[in-house]
Amino acid sequence: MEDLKLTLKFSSGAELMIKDEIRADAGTKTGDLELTRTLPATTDGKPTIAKDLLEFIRDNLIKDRQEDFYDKEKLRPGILVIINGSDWEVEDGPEYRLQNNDTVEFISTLHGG
Amino acid sequence: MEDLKLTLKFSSGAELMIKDEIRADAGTKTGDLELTRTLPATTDGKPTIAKDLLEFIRDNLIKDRQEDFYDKEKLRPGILVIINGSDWEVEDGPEYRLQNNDTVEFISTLHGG
Amino acid sequence: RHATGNKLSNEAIGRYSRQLLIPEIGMQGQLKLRNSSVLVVGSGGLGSPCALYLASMGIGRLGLVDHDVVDQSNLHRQVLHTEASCGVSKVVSAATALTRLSSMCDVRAHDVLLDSTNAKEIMRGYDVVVDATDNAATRYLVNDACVMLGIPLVSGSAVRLDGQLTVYNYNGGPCYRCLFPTPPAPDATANCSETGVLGVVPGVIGCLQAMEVVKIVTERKREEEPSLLLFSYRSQPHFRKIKLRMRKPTCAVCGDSPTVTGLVDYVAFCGAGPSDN
Amino acid sequence: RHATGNKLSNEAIGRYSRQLLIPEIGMQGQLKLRNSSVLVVGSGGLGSPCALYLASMGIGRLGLVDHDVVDQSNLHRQVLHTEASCGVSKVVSAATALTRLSSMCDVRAHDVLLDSTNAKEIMRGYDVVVDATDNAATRYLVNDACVMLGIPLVSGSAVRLDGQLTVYNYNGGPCYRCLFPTPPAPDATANCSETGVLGVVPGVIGCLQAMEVVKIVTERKREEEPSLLLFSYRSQPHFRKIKLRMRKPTCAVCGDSPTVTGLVDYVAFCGAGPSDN
Ligand SMILES: [Zn+2]
Ligand SMILES: [Zn+2]
Repeated sequence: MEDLKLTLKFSSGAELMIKDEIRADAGTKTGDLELTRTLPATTDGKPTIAKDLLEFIRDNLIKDRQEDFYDKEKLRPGILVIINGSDWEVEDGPEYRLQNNDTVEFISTLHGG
Repeated sequence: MEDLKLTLKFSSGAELMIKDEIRADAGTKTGDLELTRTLPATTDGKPTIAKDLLEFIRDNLIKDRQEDFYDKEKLRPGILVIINGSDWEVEDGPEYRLQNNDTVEFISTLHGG
Repeated sequence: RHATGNKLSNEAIGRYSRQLLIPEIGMQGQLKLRNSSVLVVGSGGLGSPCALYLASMGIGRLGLVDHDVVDQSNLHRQVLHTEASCGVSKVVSAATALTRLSSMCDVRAHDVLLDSTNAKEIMRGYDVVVDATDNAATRYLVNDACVMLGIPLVSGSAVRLDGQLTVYNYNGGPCYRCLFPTPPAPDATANCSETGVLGVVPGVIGCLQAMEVVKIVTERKREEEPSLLLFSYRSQPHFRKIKLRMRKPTCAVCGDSPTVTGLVDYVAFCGAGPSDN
Repeated sequence: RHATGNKLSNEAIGRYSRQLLIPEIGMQGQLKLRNSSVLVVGSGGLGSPCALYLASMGIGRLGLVDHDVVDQSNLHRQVLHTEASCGVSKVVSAATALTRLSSMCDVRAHDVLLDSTNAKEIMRGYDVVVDATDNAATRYLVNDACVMLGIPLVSGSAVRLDGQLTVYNYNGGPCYRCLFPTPPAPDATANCSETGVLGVVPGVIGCLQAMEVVKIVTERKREEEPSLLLFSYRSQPHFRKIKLRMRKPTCAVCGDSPTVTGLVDYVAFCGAGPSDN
């Protein structure tokens, strides 16, 4: 099976969770962050799902307190996951089977006004 | 060659140019109008271009004073043509060679405020 | 002048004539606006434009809730207020401005901190509630009260250069807790005083909140699926619409077997309250 | 208080503190806003919110042009005015309201009908011009004068439930005449008095015009390609961005060999003028 090429976006404040050097590489020290990453099509012998991507992001992209981002099946509160323009719960949430060229976005809910 | 299936949209007031019965059929007596029409892939032995579509619309969809819509290579002033999300002049304007599944929109420029 | 019923006064016909001309609004729509009551929680960056346009377009009764006073550092975004109203209660300042614009709007000012002891009493009876607040604790409070009272909630937010807009608890769609069952860590909730906001960002979102209210009141909103509008000064395009989940049967407040059936202590729940902003 | 130069007063630092906190604005951006002058042509449905937010965010000098007086039927969308200002000049009413909000903004009111005899004189020296007018003749006039004076033009419009927004004459992009070389037939130009407008529609567009001004003044706009933003209460999604052509070398006014080199009679050109609305 082929690898999965994924576009990852972080915005509305979610970009602040990402390591400074990765943000610097992307040329956006301030502002929305867009990255491309490749994941294997299978993880532990099963098709790669959204949950596997969250673990990949936690282990490779998150700046500090990685376990706060995703641990024990729990995503950090206040983060919305959007897969190809839809709330991931419209798809299968953490169980969503990732496809090549998917776009997965992470946005922070905003409280100010 | 196959026929061209086109999506035609009329909004911001441009929908008011279209025959009442066509608007009634589309279920939108008020509001944006979306139609699907099929044109032959070639016109007079040549590939069908945007200009041919304008003539088709003039002859089949426009309510009255059809020649005001498009005549002698002139489109009615104040109408903007948008092909697949871009101003048609970004594409080749009246010479644009239509493709199957293209979306062509007509919007009226607004002057009020 | 604060009439109800099925007829507009001649004065109202003159005043709203430009809206009466629109087929999608017309006399029926204008009467629906006039016979509606809307509560705007927060008279700040979002509440200013939202309340202005709700009053101007002809909403019959407009409630305002805020416990704060106007500060000079508010004026870059809270355009309902004035330099002269610095130090004055925000709802008093706002009510004065709104009444100057339209004496046809019955404005009711609640100069209190909305909390679990008074929220239902204040909110009960309104047709629509607008969340124009600035902290997570009040957002959960307003959401839960709207679910319990069966009122649709037009929720907007704005921080830095970004804004968000959703209608909750409406037409089978989610409530705020369906999307965010767990409150964020207190240190993660950026607000405008700490991280700043460009004045016009809540301006855009507040206007769109007023538009959502019109869509709900005139029943046009019924045709739409639940969605979240994302806005950013920084992104191209500036606006994006995200499709949202429907109501979650497992939601603690709007679900099939709710575990939250009364208002709780939201400051404790969120670990931070409105006054920590 | 209408300072210029490369330093903000302590009062301004307090007032704009929430914008100074944003990296994309910060002290440099706030100084650029303070050192800028913007002319808003039209103090109606678009000009009201646009001027409000330009003044609140800290634009240093704000010019207003309008020859009309406030009418009761304006108040559903022209939220800068009040019932008490009915019958009063719109620019006087607007300047009063803006100064109440911010005495730091130097507001200059031009209570005249902009025409080919006075347009260049009034517009010269401004860094950005906002088209918040309501008729085709004035739109061509303002466009041509902006091209001749080399000023970017932030153009908004709103009718019924629809709005449009474009920046013309900027960064290699088109001018209004590049897109619309020929004026529409007079009977085809719907305006707000004839066909109506929902109050909040120009509210949304006017706010976005103010945002485009900020993007131009802070130079962020340089990175963007020419585009047209379409907004409609009726459509889903409500906003769409259309990619526009670049400047047309054959354009009669901004082209390589312009045929229109001075302001002309726009009422004759369009077959209808501002007073026919
Ligand atoms: Zn719920
Ligand atoms: Zn041009």
